[in-house]
Amino acid sequence: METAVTTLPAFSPALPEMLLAAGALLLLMYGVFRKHATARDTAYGALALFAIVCGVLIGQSGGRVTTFEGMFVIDGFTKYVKILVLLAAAAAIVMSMNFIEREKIDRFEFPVLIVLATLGMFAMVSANSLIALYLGLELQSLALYVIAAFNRDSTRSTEAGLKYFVLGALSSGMLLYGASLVYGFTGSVDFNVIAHILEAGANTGVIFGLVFVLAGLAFKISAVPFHMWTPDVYEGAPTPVTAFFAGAPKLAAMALIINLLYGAFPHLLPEWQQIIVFVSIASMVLAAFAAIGQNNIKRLMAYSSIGHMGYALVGLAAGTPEGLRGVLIYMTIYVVMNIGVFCCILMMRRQEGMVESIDDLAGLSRHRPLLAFVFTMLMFSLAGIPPLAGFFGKFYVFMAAIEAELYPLAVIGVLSSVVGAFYYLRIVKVMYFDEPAEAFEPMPGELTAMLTISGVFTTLFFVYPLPIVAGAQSAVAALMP
Amino acid sequence: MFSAIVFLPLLGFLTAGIFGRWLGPRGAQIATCVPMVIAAILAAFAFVDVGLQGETYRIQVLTWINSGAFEADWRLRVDTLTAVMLVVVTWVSALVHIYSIGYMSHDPQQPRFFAYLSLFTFAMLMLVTADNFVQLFFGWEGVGLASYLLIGFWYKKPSANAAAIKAFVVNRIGDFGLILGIATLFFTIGSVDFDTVFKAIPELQDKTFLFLGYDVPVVTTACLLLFMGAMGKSAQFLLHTWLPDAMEGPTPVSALIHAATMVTAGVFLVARMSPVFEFSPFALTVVTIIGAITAFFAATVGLVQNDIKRVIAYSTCSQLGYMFAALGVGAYEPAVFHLFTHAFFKALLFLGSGSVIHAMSDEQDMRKMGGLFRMIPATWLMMIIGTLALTGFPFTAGYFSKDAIIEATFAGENPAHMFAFVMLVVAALFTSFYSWRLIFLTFHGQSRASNETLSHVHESPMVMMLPLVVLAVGAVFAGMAFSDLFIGKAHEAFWLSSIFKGPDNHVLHDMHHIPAWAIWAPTAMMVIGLAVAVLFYLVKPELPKQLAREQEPLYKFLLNKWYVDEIYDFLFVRPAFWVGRLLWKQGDGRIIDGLGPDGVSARVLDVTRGVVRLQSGYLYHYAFAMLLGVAALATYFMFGGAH
Amino acid sequence: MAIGLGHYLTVAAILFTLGIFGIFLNRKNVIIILMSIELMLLAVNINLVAFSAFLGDMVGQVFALFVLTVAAAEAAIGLAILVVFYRNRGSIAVEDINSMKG
Amino acid sequence: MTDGSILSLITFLPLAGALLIAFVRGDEATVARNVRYVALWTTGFTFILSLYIWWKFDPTTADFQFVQETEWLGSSINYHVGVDGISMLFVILTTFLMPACILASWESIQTRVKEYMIAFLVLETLMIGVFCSLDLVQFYIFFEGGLIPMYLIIGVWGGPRRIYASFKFFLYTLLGSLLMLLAIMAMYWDAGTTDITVLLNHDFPAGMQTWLWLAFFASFAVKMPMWPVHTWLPDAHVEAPTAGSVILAGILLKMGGYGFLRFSLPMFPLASADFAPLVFALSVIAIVYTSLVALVQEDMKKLIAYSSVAHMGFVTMGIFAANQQGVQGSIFQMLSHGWVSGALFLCVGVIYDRLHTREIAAYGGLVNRMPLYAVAFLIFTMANVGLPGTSGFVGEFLTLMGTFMVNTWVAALAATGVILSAGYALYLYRRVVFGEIQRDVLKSMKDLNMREALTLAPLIVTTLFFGIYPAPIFDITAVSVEHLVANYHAAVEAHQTAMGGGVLTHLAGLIGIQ
Amino acid sequence: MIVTAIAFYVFAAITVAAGFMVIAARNPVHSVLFLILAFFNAAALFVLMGAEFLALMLVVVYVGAVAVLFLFVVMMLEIDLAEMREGFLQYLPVGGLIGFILLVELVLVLGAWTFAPEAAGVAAHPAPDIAQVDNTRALGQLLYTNYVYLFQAAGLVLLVAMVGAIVLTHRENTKAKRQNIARQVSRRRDQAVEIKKVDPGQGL
Repeated sequence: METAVTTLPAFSPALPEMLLAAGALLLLMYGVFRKHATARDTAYGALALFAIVCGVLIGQSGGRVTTFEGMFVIDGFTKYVKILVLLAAAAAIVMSMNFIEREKIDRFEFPVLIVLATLGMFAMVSANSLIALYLGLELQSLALYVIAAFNRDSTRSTEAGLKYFVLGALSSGMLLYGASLVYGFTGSVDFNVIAHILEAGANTGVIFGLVFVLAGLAFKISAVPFHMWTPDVYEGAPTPVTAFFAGAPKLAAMALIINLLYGAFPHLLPEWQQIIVFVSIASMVLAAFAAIGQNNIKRLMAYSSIGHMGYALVGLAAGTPEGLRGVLIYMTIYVVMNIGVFCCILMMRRQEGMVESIDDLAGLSRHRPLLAFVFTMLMFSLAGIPPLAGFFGKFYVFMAAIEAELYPLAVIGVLSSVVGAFYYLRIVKVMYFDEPAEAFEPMPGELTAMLTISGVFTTLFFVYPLPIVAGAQSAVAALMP
Repeated sequence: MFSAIVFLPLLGFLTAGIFGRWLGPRGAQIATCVPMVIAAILAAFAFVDVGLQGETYRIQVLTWINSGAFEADWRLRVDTLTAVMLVVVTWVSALVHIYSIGYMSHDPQQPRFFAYLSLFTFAMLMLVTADNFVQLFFGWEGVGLASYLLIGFWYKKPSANAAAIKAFVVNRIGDFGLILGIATLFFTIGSVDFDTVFKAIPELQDKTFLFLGYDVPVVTTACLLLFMGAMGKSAQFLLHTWLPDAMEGPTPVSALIHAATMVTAGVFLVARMSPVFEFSPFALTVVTIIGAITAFFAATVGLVQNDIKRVIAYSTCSQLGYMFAALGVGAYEPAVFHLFTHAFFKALLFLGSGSVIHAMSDEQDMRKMGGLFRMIPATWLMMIIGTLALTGFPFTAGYFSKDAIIEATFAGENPAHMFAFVMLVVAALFTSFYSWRLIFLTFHGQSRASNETLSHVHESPMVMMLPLVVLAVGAVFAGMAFSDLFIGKAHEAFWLSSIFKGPDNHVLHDMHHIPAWAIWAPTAMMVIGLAVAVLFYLVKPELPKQLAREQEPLYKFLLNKWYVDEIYDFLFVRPAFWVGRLLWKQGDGRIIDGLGPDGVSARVLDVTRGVVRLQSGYLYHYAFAMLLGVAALATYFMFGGAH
Repeated sequence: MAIGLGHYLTVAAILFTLGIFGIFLNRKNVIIILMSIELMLLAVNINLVAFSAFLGDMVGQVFALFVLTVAAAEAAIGLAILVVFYRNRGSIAVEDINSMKG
Repeated sequence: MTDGSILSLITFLPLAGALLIAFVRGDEATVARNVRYVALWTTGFTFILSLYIWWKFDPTTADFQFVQETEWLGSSINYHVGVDGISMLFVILTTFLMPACILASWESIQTRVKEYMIAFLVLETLMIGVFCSLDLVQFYIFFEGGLIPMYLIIGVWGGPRRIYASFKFFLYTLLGSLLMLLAIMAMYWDAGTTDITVLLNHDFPAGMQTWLWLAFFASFAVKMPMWPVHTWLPDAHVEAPTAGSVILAGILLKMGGYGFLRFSLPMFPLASADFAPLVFALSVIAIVYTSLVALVQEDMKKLIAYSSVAHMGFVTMGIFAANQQGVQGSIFQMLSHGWVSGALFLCVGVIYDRLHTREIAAYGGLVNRMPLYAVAFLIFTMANVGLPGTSGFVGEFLTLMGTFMVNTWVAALAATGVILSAGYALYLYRRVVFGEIQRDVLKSMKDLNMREALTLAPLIVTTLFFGIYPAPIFDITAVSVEHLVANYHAAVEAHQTAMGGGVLTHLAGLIGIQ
Repeated sequence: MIVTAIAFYVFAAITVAAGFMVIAARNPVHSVLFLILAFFNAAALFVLMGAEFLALMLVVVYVGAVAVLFLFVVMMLEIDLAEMREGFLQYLPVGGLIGFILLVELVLVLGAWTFAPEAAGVAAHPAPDIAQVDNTRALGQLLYTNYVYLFQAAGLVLLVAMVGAIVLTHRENTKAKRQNIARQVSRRRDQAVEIKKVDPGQGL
């Protein structure tokens, strides 16, 4: 027994992750050893890295492969989500480039931290064991804590970091505690084994564990009542960071939840369905109401994202392939819309600096009609008004809910989306109906480009929605054959 | 030919209406009067052709509303009844057109006026030539529109505008019944075509249907509803209020619409519907009662009115009551006959009074007239002729037709016939009195007008007098000339199938066999009335005032037209506005919006405030919320959450 | 009286609860909160090790090892953020961390 | 039926026009002028093109024509267009009213002309799409998408309370339609498709029909609008710019009625039969209630808006009478109300452009200065009152006839609307047009100019033409409506036989008398 | 057996008590010290359970590094000790109740732990006999082979922590004095010295 005989695990499935890790280290080196390295340098490096990784990802086959003792899994689903995560992370980097230069927080570590967070998300998406789940989550979270406080000379930014950290740590404590219970009551940390053991049924211990784990994960997607950090952090963090928060981590956490629930707890569907329904309703309703009271657009977007997670969870609650497909489509559309919205928020810059109040948008349609138009379309899309992309997201998740006969959930969902439409409308109102305020500064080219892409996607999604629908469909097929 | 009669006025209307501003007054006069006169001449031929030769025509013009079983086409139906109406309408209309050339000569808006007149004539002709209920309704409403426009012709006068609306709305109340009546027939018979309906009615005699939750006989219901329409149009008691007000319109309008033609549409309707009404004795009784009451009521009011046109208007109302009373007892022919003669003498009276008003520089109050007969003798003569005819002076037109009606009510067999007889006889007395009162107040005694007015008094021009003369001839001789045809021996050959009478209806026969006192009663009343009028207004002019003082409540009651307007105002008009405002401010504003959108949004904001306060900014609250969430979920699963 | 798994788990549960208490009952000092988090992680570790021991499975201990690692990293980040916050705000009183709310 | 893509062409042509407008460049005046012409030509051409489908339409069949189908969302949710006798005329109505709207906005809209015209053209595409859609999801998208441009039109170019009105309009309608969306999904899961042609022949379980019906009702009742969810309409109308009101009253309201005809009645016949009394009650209340409210309005547009609610009461009543007269009458009433109320709003717009107030008390005696206007206004007022000879009469009368056969109470109460409509409409006309000119500003009012006359003239012609000769419309709708009514009764009777009578016996008994 | 039990109860009691004092102590320095105490006792509990390596780690890493770090920060930030612990009890009833409920539930559920029959034999890596492979070696064997993925991941976590801590707290210190040899060498007298003429009795 002196020599443990082990075979080398297959590394190739984790090629994207390894590339990311290596890339992150390289970028770090570059930044450290090159004098006066700027964030823009490492940002371009990170983007190039993302492009390579994306290429590798696309090259991967969609079949299900597990490695590292089954702790790491790739399949069509993880591939789909990872590409999206990359997209969102890349967008955040692009958004940050101009911003951090102007805000005088130009540090080369920023893109590196985003790359590392992305790596964490990849690990989350591919996690197939509780430990892998936890490490991925922490890798991501720690990076996020730091970039939330990245503007370290700003009280609000550091406060955001602090709040995010404290509550995040609390949530990962809960998650861990839950994980330990699950481990203790099933004897394994491997999702597949857990699922196998739970086939016979579960005792309250496992369910408790599940509750705690889900609480920890719900925190990451900022679902009510674990959402409280969201508005404060969104408001306080630098805007590109907020944009990042609203996109990629949510996506990864959502994928993680899906992975966990369908990988480890498919047999506890009746139980976790109740949790998801509760959380979903609470998120939709609370966000709809709370957002109305906001005047800071980033805060508003925070509540908006809470609400959107609620809607996405509707699909998850259905517990069907259609539901999962709905979640994926929803998240895809949500991420793209979000990029657009934050581009718009980023261009709210006057001579004296960034402004964040909704009232500052007044009369935008006069100064910048095109921008206002795109912003408007994004708002209507977020509200879920057809024929814009946001509608289709809602359409698919509610469709699944109806199929699963979760009528009360669906009805509450649509009611809260009416209330929610109010605050989106209010932004449109400010832009179009109110008397013009002072004009904004011109917009950096890269933002315009991204906004254009997002706007075109949002507006014209209805023309040819099939690729995304089909893509989500096949991704789900990997998870729920 | 028939199409020409109907559509020539339309042509006139369109020409004058569209090109009026280029044609100018003279052009518009020509554009409308010429087609009208041609139509009138053609109508005379038509009368000969249809009425005397006994032909009946149905002329398809265009399809109209065609939905499933519901088929209503534009189709002209010309039988004797129509032919009579054609003559009345076209002739009176033509005369009024001509008269208006003079009467309206100072008005700047003549093209519009003539266009309206022609429009009215067209609509009236559509009404009388209708072959189905819907077309009838078209004409019915069309004349209503024309009436509305003409009453409100002097749109600067608020009173005229009010009167116009009133006329239209009150008519609409009648139409409400008419529509439901049509619906009832369509519902039960499945057609709105006259012939189909008439054929089907006998089988429906005992049928009932569920109407407003009650099981009611079909025919009676239909009749009563249709009659409601007739009441509105013919200003019968309860729906009469618009007619006196309608005198706000120019006088030729009053003559044409509110005396000779439109208001008789109700009579025409019931006559046309004789195949239906004959099967509902109950409905006929109602018609009698309403007619009799109207005749009496309007006459009483007419006694004390001071506006020259209003007196005649009430008189019209009263005479229409006569006609309905006759219809009610099954004496359709006398009713139509009276309609026919009445058109002449009432138009004459109106146009005559128009002449007076014209002479008096638009003064209408009889208290400010008097002694005019020397100044405008021709008009005086015309008015006398008209009055004689109206009061039923022997051998004038009214004598034949009106007395025939009174006789018919006596001879009638429905339960209300004696009631009607008494009322009508009394009304005859009143008629005589107020008619002569009008003459005396206007033309005799001392003049009470200002000198300035008097200095302008002049006889009307030829173009106005000519129609008067023609009408006067009619008023004198129409009765004599046509009584045989209409109600005499030839009547069956004349009316043919255009008026249907049940096998038990012998009233036209019986009326020739009633006691002599009944025959002479109306004439006697006429004389008494005349005598009293002479006493009151020629011999002892102070007597009326004295009487008014002694009988003040009664006088006021009559002067204020039985307070019907006031009652309606109190019961319907004001409440409608009040309820409208209530529903608007309270119903829509406070309840629906208050509980609905506004209330909900206010509640949403309340909730928002609460939720926002939850987001306190303190870490420990946030952590507590998370703990709460976990604890709640855990507790839930602890106790029965897991199935 | 044998010491069973339950005993350890109870200790862990109490510690965990204490940790949570420390977070939301604490009114004054963020460092205490960080320490409370450490307490929670300690509780988790006790749990894991206990399960590991009683299941006879090494995975629990491996897990606990990683938890320790991450907890150290977390503490580092937490203290770093705390320090920069203190530099800006001049206080680490919990009551003072509320410039953003609503 | 080889004209496969004609409907798509008509639907998206305005969108192409909007795109073209988006690329118009230059200084403000030039842009405004060019944009107006582009919009006018686009709408005009669309109208002419749409006449082609009228010309080619085969009225002898109840089938859908000019059908086109392409894959779209997958899972048998496809892009599918086509028209039948019920929907075709609404397409024409839309294309017909649009040029009038553009003309009406010619001078009254001076700010942001480009955006305005784009909004209108996009709206046109969406409206046409609603009537052409043969797929429920697609229908919903068009149905709901119209909210966006309309919201902007009211909000940007509206009156002083435009924000309140636009929000109310948007949220109210959104609420209703979202419930419908859920029902659409439920239908999808029951029938496996959202193809309307398939769903028309699909029997939904009786219990399910009730819920589906209610959900659809929530949407259409708000859109119609029916009492008591009508309060958004007066606000929206009052604040919207003239052309907005025209579209709102002329077409958007019709979507509700169209929805009832296309979905509620044929797809949920049992529920429709069960709920008919409810609809009747609401219709009657709408007619009487809103007529009374209209009587006391002080704002012209509000008055007309309330009268629209009343007229829509006739429509719903007729539809749920579910017989040939009722349904055909309803369709006619909707079309007629489309151009009549549209024209009335145009009339209000004409004087609003001159005086910038809609308060009735601010006017009076207009006929003195504006005789042409008075005539036009009179014609439309009379059509609004339902005077025979105008198109307003035909529909109203037929719906009354149809309803009388089903429920005499309803018909009788609704017929009081005949009286009340005369009351409020003429009262309005009197206060605005008749009387002496009291105020000095009114003395300088100019009569209709060429453009305004040109806008109103086609509407006058249409109003009178279809009042006198409505056969073209009835010819087109007859077969489709027959088919609809027959299927409806067959379904109701089949259910009744299966259930052995019940709630519906009474109703069917009434129809049986006929 | 009884020794184990006594040991357990002693260590467990001290752990819990120390844990309580961490959150209850007025002085944060005391809190840190109590935390260290808790760690020590927990380490003892680990030993009781046979996890020697982990016990060691707890002492080395936590007591040696983390807790000291805490102490360091506490001292550095000079927190005003006077106003600690006000309002602590204000929220205690509700919060305490909820926490207590949760605790009771946890204990109830955990107390019901049974060795799930399905779980038998699923242990991925059964603990080897302590006589043959000691705990540290067993862990090491697993860590660097089967769990290499996690090991690498943990490394990245630490990297992030390091980068993060530096990014946040490291500053280019402009006040610190540094040598610039070139400048020192090239320094001339006239740059360094200024001669002023001072009149006697006047002062500068």
